[in-house]
Amino acid sequence: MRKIAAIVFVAFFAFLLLAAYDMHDFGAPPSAMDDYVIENTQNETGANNAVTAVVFDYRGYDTLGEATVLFTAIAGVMVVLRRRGKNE
Amino acid sequence: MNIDWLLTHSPALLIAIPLLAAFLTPLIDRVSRRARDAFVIAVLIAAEIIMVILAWDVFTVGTHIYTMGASSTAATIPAHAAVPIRIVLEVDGMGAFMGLISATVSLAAGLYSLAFVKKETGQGRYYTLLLLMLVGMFGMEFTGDIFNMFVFLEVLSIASAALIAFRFYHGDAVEGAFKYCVISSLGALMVLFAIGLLYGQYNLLNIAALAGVMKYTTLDRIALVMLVAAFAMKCGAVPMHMWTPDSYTVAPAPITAMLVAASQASLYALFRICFSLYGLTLDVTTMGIIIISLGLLSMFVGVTMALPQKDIKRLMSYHAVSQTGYMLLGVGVGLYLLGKSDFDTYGMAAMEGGIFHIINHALYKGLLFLTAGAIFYKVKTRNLNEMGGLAHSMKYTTIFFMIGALAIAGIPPFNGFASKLLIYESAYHVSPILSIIAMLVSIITLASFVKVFHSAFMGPPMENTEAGEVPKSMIIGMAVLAAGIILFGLFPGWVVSNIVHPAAQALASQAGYIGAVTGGGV
Amino acid sequence: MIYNIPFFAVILLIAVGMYAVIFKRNLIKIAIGITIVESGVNLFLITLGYREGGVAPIYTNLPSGVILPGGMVLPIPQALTLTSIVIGVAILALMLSFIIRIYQYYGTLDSRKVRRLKE
Amino acid sequence: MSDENGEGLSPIVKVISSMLFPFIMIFSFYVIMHGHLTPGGGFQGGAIGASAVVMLIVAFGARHTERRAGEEKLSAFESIGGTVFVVVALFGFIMAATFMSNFLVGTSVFGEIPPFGSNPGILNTGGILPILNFAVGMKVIGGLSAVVLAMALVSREDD
Repeated sequence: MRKIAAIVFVAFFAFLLLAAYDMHDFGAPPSAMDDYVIENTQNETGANNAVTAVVFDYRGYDTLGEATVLFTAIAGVMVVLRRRGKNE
Repeated sequence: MNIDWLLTHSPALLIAIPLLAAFLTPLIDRVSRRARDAFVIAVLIAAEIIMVILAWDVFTVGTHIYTMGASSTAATIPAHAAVPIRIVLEVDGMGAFMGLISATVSLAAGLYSLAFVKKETGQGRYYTLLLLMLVGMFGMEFTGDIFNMFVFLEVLSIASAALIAFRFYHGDAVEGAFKYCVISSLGALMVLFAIGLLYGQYNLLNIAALAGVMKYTTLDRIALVMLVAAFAMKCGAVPMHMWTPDSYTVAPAPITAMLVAASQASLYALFRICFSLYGLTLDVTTMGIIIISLGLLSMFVGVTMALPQKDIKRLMSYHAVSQTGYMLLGVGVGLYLLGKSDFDTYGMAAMEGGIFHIINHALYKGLLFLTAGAIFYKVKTRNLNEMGGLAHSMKYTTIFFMIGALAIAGIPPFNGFASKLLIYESAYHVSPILSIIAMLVSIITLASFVKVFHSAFMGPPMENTEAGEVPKSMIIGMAVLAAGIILFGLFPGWVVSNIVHPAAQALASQAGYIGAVTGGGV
Repeated sequence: MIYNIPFFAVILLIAVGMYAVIFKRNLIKIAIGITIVESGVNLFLITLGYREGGVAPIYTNLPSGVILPGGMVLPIPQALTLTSIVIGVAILALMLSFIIRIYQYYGTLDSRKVRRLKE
Repeated sequence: MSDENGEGLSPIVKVISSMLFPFIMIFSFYVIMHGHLTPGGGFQGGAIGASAVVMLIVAFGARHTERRAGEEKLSAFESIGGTVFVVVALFGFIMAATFMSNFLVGTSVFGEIPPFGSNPGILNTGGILPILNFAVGMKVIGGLSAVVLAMALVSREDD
């Protein structure tokens, strides 16, 4: 079992190295979508901070999902760590 | 508030209503338990109704587009930009079809839970997490943005993991949940890495926009392998199925039914990646063969592992793995033939079979898990050797179990037969061996369920069993799913042409999926 | 390519985490492994958005002489990373609470001694 | 981490941490409210605030903190934050065209549009961003401290 895991692990590692080799040059990313955000943040959202503008406006729905993830995990922790003494 | 307004905003409302309800449930729970129960059921019914209206509109009129936070819902691409900037929800036939499954199963599970968890503590959180699972499924099925899909995948996995551990005092429940949590977070991180690879190349996150510029470079291939591996792991296909029986067995029964729908949401994501994101840029023959062989392996390994099981839910879990194989087989045949001349003749039929099987499986496997839960509720054991003669005291449960078992084995008047027949017929054209294996698996499934029926329901009643039927709310929950099975079994022609065909059509037509975003929607 | 060294660092981080998840037997170490993989993926997202000589994409008191938009790093990967960090915290919290319960039930953190976690 | 009564660390630590608590909370509030102007925002500020609560849990012991503000109270705080977020998002339907749209830009509440390019930062900008930041901040403070409190209480159950 451990041998199979080792083979899978090495294959996965080689696979990732291939991905890193093929990436675009560090420091020169393609940026059509991001340039739009940088240029229009101030007049569309009124915010100076482009990251906050992306987090809460352009991709605000993701943040809703993210807040939901946190809420879910906390509800989950409360469920798993609840005391069973006081039976409702 | 008129019907047009509702239709326009329904994709966002379907997320927002259960989400708001989930945030409010802990607050209402502090006031009154009865109010909380009524509130949760009302929200589930409302979600089901809005979902039916939306699905009906999608099937008859066309894809719904919803741009989050833009000046109008159809403004996917802002005036000065060339690509979509904001998150776009895209509900096409397939998404609406999956949404129907999620809403129906959640409603049945919610009704069933009313009595099932009555004696437990922490019910407020239980219903919160149940609603969040529904939100996660809807979110994955409606979204047109790949990073958003990842976020809702995480909502779904975390809510599922927490609910699997709901009965943590059994010990093995937490183990199953931990295993599920490790597997699903690794899978999700692989998805995130693949999203990074795609984003780094094209600077896009919208699935339709990405599909439009997809070049199928080496990096795209690496991303494809990661996405397929992660979602195949999450839907329980065979080489990575180890978590399925462990977590399905220990979860409370209504949650197991929800988990079936949740794993199908991952299956949906897998199909969405293959058909809509990569589409014809893929080497469809190879990818089709990979998915077909995943399907065959799942079918065969699942059913053989199911045969010796003594634990009723563990047995059913292995059958769930095996049934997932049918869906992969049907859609895999469709993918194999995509873009070839034979696609219209029987490739489409295969996809219809596979997709029809998704809803059938959600209904009958959900029903079977609910009956297993009903047995556990009365007998307090899952071991088949310790139960017997339940047909004497639990008449409704027996009938529901028979409906579910006959449907899963593909016996004619029930829905399993209709979808399996479509798969047999079309897979036969690709290779007769596929159909033969599928039929063989079906026969072994029947044998396995005859064994369960015999040992649980027939024979003299056990002495340690409390007499009597389970509470009403559990019967209603099971009846919702059983009614679906019978309806789909009686009118398969209508269902295929009005519900399944639009879904298969939407999945097969990549151009339609891209055009809906770049050209504005309904 | 020599300029891709940050990407190789990311891969190394992910590999270290994966090693911990696959080969370690202690449940806490598995949780740590997942956190390391996640840091690797977050670092990957951040490196994707770096632009040579870019400043933070914030206009408040922006130094003069920055050419827009080329002089700022990309904002979207940073937003994605923020999302994924919070998700990581959520998963870690849930996983640790599972570990607490497993420890209370079995009195051990060794996955070989916990029945179902034997691979 | 505590003496046999389970009631926290030495008096020096208790006094110092209770003195520090309001300052950390103010800093957290500052990071949250300037989220749309400077680095930071709801999550970061919320994490700072939660760390202040965690400091009290460490200093005074879990039981003592629970008597002051139980897990249920903290997670109700969180629920309210989440509700505010969704309700603000839902207002997008009524005030503007779509869910989550930034309907406050151009109005008098947080609606000022800053001059393009570098500026010293005007608080009254950003539309719904500051409100959402605040909602998320509430959520994170309530949620993270509830988790740590729950874990601390469960670990105390053993002995």
